[in-house]
Amino acid sequence: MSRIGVFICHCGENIGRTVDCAQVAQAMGELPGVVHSVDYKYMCSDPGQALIKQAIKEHNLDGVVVGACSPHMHEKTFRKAAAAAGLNPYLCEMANIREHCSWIHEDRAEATEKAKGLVRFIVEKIKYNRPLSNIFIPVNRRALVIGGGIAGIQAALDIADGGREVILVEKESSIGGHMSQLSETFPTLDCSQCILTPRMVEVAQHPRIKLLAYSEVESVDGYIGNFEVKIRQKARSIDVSKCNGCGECTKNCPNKKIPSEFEQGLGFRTAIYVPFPQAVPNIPVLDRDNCALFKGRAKGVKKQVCGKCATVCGRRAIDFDQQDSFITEKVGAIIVATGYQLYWIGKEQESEILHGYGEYGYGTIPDVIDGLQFERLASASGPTGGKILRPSDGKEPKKIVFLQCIGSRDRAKGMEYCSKICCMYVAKHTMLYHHKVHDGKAIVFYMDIRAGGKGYDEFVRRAIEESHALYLRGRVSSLTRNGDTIRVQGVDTLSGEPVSIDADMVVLATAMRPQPGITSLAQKLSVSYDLHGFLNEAHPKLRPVETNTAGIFVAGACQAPRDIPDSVAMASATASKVLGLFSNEQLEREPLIARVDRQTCTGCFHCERVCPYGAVERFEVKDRKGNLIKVIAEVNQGVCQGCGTCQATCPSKSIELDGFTDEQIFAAVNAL
Amino acid sequence: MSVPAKEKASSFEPNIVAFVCNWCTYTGADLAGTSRLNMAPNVRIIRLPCTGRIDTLFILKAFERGADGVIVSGCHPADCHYTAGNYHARRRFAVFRELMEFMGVDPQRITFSWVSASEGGKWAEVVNSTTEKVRELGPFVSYPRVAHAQVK
Amino acid sequence: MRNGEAAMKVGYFPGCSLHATAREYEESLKAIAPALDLQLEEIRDWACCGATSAHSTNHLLSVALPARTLVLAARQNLDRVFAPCAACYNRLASAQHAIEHDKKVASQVESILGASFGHPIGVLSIAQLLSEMTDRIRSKAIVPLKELKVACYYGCLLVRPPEICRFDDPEAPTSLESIVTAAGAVPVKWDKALECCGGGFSLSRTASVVRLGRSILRSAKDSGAQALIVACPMCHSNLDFRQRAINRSAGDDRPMPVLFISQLVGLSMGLDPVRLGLNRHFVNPQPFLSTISAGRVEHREQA
Amino acid sequence: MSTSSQPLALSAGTPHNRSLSAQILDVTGLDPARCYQCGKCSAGCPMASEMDLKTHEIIRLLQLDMRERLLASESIWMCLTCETCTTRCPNVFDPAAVIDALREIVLRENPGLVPRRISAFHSAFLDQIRANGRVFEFGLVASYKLRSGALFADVDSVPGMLARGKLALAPRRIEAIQDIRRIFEQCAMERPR
Ligand SMILES: Cc1cc2nc3c(=O)[nH]c(=O)nc-3n(C[C@H](O)[C@H](O)[C@H](O)COP(=O)(O)OP(=O)(O)OC[C@H]3O[C@@H](n4cnc5c(N)ncnc54)[C@H](O)[C@@H]3O)c2cc1C
Ligand SMILES: Cc1cc2nc3c(=O)[nH]c(=O)nc-3n(C[C@H](O)[C@H](O)[C@H](O)COP(=O)(O)OP(=O)(O)OC[C@H]3O[C@@H](n4cnc5c(N)ncnc54)[C@H](O)[C@@H]3O)c2cc1C
Ligand code: SF4
Ligand code: SF4
Ligand code: SF4
Ligand code: SF4
Ligand code: SF4
Ligand code: SF4
Ligand code: SF4
Ligand code: SF4
Repeated sequence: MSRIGVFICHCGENIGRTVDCAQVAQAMGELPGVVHSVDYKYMCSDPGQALIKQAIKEHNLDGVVVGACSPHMHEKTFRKAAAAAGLNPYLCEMANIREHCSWIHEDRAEATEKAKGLVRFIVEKIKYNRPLSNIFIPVNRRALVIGGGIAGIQAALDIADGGREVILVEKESSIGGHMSQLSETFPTLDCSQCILTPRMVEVAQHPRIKLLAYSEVESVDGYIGNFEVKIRQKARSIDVSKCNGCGECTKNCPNKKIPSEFEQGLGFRTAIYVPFPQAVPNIPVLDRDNCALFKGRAKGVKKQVCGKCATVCGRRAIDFDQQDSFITEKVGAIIVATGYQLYWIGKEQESEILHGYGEYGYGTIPDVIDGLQFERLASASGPTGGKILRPSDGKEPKKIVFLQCIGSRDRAKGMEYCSKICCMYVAKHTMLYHHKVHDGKAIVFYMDIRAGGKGYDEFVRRAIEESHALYLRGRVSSLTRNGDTIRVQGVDTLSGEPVSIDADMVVLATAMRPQPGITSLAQKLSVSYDLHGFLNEAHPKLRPVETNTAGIFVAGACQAPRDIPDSVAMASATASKVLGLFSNEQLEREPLIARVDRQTCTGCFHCERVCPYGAVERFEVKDRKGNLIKVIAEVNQGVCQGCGTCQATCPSKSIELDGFTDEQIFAAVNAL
Repeated sequence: MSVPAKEKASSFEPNIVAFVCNWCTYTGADLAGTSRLNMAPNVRIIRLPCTGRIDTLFILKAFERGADGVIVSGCHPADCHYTAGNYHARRRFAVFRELMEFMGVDPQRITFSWVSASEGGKWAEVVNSTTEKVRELGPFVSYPRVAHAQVK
Repeated sequence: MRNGEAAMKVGYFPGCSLHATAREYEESLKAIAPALDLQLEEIRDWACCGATSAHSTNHLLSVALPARTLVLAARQNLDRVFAPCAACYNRLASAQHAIEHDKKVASQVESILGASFGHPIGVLSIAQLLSEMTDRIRSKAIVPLKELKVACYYGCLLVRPPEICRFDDPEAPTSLESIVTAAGAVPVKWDKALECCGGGFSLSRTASVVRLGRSILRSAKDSGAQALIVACPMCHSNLDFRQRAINRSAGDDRPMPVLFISQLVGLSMGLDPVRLGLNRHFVNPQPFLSTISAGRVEHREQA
Repeated sequence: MSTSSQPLALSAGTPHNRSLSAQILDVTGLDPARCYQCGKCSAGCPMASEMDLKTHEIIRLLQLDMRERLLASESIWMCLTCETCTTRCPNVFDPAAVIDALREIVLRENPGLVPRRISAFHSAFLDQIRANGRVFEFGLVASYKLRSGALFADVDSVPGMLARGKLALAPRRIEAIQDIRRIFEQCAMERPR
């Protein structure tokens, strides 16, 4: 059946010195099915390639084996040459007689024998190669971004500016994420709102961005280029199309003492509210748990309680009976940018591996706050107008103790990882404090100072040398109440001195954790996550913003603790990946993927179980009348990566990996 | 049940087949080549995409076709190019070892190893030590038993 | 630099030790100067630099005392002052540095001295001075030192701190090596060339000096050196005078002759060892002198 | 290295300008906050093995404003001013100068804290200069021994020194000794800033 051509390369002296190439070519020429076998000095050179092309035509070859260097070096070269001569490129293969032979052996006879063996493997294998053609998958050139923090905003804007449509899904009523809560930002100390707000507005106004705030992803189907996403638009109790953001409802809501999430509990909001003045979209949301009307309904009170907001709304936008609604979007790529939450030291932890800190009073000591609360105190638009005041009595604290690594680097009660950004924001906090309270003293307990970024260490040194923050190396043992101060008991391990401080306020740099609910989202997306729920990148170094599921990317603090520069860099990287993906209408892929034999497949789905990519799908075989005959496996061409695990697992040998079929491998082994 | 006879001819040169994954060990072997690490010439490599692709029958087939030893090598456990292929492979090999013994193949004739793309030196070591070990075990002679085992 | 030029005149600040415990240092300097066309003009009526005791107790005093000497030098129309003792050198150079860089101290000192500073004075260590004359040393080296192996010891202050010395590498200096090479000897590589000898603690913390000397001498001996070359009277005293105690504490009886660099240069010129003051050492230099056939000195064993 | 039984209580809002650090900054122009406690100074210090407070610990106590412990420490008197620390500090800090400044503060504020042998040596040495303008070593040794009480240490070396012509028995005084006396008087009067 076969008309195989064999080409043995000398690689100058590289192969020729130890392998008798002519002898190999001659031996191969004697193999059944080989009709042409030659050796040549440099196969990859233009004349070398010409030799192959010419032979293909002259001898009407249906297989080409090049015995030369590693296929990693030149397989593409020779396949291209073969294709140029009209041969299906997948009928050309290489045998490695350089890296795996001439370069590692000295004895010429032995090396020549081995080279013959290696080429023979491939000659036998290629007899069973099939012509294959690249696979094309259509691409839906719209992207979904999940999470509207700075990472999601950046990714959405970059893609939209690149000319593609974006759907941005944010679970809260406004985009902005944590960055909107920050006062000033390291390492430059520019005002967070000032740099963020314009970007938020840009999102709202961008013609190619569809912003779905107060929404969540319900389910995801499909694969790269062809995802189908179901999105739940949560009931805001407001008809978005009617509301003009006048704020009358908010002003008139009598329920004004609800702790504000945005202010981290340091300020209050109404039941119908906009989380912060710069919110995008600037449309209120009605918090049904805290609304008098809904409480009344829950209690079964017949008469309508309150309803003021609806009364004052000139636009009649308020809809107390609004229900969640669902929409479905088709997208080709998904970016996950769901960000983080902070660890809290309280007793009730949702995870068994977390315990909270009894020695720090489980968060019950007044004036022990966390970093985000400090951000709100320091923020000019915050509950104190930017004055640093104690939550308990509104006094200005003259001595603040900052504790780093709370919940981080703590295998006993928190997480073993380093949260990466807290060293920096604590330094920032000491500076902000120093700027605002000149006679105040900031004391920091730290374990290491991790400030590995451009200008970062210099920033921390400035806090120490210019703002005179006193850094004590050590973890604090306990926080206890002492009158209206907090007794901080620690040790400075550098001097070995026990330290006891009566602080007016204590700020905890608590660990960064992934958002709640991230794992269920990850499962919907078939994206893996680590022990803590941070999403896994495909490769920490070489594919840092891709996930193992093709077409799904990660940006920002949902992947690991990240600061703003990192989050934005990742976001732009995902956008460029997505735009790259969208640059063609179709995706072209090598066809070395698995195929199911529908006749023999028994539908046991062992393959489905072992496939690392979830590429095996269920296919219903029906007769002409549409009656279900059986359910068998089918490989999604867009998803399969060609590892072959399914094939080795299939009990009935019904699934085969093209390029590495059983036939091909056995043929090679038989050539032993 | 291990191989009874160990006729060790001093001139015995074992035939060894290596099933390796394309991304880690094959590349590691390439590196051994570019680094010109001299090693025993007894090992011939068959390239597969992933150790997950390695079927136990390949190994039996190799013994049937006259191999005296087999090497199976892929990426380190956490580094699989396909994230989890080598994990499945490992699970399969545990079962496979027992099967081998049952088939009359001394499990010592099979080396399982992890060689990454940067471990050219380790590959040379695996090749040399396996060759040495198999040379000591002598030629694989219980071929008939394997042949009887209705391997394709 | 000044290599090969005609006679060179520099101010000379001997410091207290060169008139007492380190007499041989001055003797050897005076002996080699003519051969090098070097004119040493002593600063008239100089006073002690204040040494460790001044700067440990009173910063102003530690600047004022050497500053007076610098004022005298300027009056004598000298541009450069050579201070053979490394400690004196450090004090004079530090004072000059303070005068140039610390305006406040400078004006305080001017009022204390009742004089104003003239032109800036370059303060030279022996390493700096002789490394400017290596060509001359080479041309005058008539006695073959027979590849004599020597360990050049800088001690702590000869090239440090760098912003004050502004000469040679503070961590891997080579100036002494270039001088001994010019004289025909072979410098060895060793580890302790910059370790402190204990300096002014000779009297007040003798045990520390013995401890520090032990590691210096051991390293020099292990490197195969036949002699240790020093450039400071304090180093010399701590390593020569204290050597018996050091060796005893180390249980090591190999004596290591300790020579001033000027003595080595003198030997290479064929000068009489006695003129170079080699008879004043506590460690007997004779075995070593014999290896280079440099004549005899009468040596008294230490009591 | 802790010796105090009371934990260090960092006083409320101690203004930076009243601390010992501030004093040092004033005298030397060096802000101890600059030091990041890498320990390179101590690592190369020839006296570190004998010091109860190593060089970097001296700077640390300064940062913590632990005045009493620091000023009472013998370590600040053990420094040889070899400048190794200063030459090698990655922060362009100058521990040797800081230690000198600390000594000066002790001498001014509480001279009783200076270890006897050390103060004896410095006094003897400076007396020599004050008296003669130069150091007359025989006189120095004699005076030191009387002050320190280390009467018999090193006496065996005197004959050896004499035999080698290394000890002058009579002091030589410089001509303008009044210059020197004035320097001493005025420097003692000048309060460091
Ligand atoms: C106290 C403190 C101070 C800081 N100071 C600085 C600083 O000075 N400089 C600096 O560079 N960095 C600072 N940071 C870090 C900064 O906050 C983060 O780097 C940045 O906010 C990360 O952005 P992100 O978009 O990844 O995540 P986030 O800001 O957390 O945004 C995530 C968004 O996704 C939404 N979301 C979450 N889950 C879902 C879901 N399932 N569906 C839809 N939407 C979802 C969230 O509601 C949120 O809007 C600080 C952090 C803290 C805690
Ligand atoms: C000892 C060491 C160990 C490391 N270990 C790790 C590790 O384990 N993990 C890790 O993640 N990172 C590690 N790194 C960091 C890693 O090396 C860098 O992150 C990475 O190499 C940076 O890649 P690059 O392309 O930016 O720069 P480079 O690798 O420096 O590449 C720059 C290229 O540009 C070329 N070039 C320069 N100037 C010009 C010009 N004018 N015109 C044209 N070409 C030019 C250079 O020749 C070079 O090829 C390590 C670094 C070091 C020093
Ligand atoms: S094909 Fe490979 S082996 Fe042949 S000359 Fe090119 S590089 Fe060398
Ligand atoms: S009053 Fe009506 S229009 Fe105005 S913000 Fe409220 S819901 Fe919107
Ligand atoms: S119904 Fe009343 S309580 Fe409820 S949101 Fe409207 S105004 Fe507020
Ligand atoms: S960044 Fe700093 S404070 Fe945060 S966990 Fe890491 S070491 Fe601790
Ligand atoms: S393992 Fe084989 S038989 Fe089972 S479902 Fe998959 S292809 Fe079909
Ligand atoms: S070849 Fe690998 S990726 Fe493809 S279907 Fe099989 S197991 Fe899944
Ligand atoms: S070397 Fe400098 S920075 Fe390091 S501990 Fe010493 S003084 Fe501090
Ligand atoms: S100057 Fe003092 S503290 Fe610094 S290394 Fe020398 S002896 Fe140690």
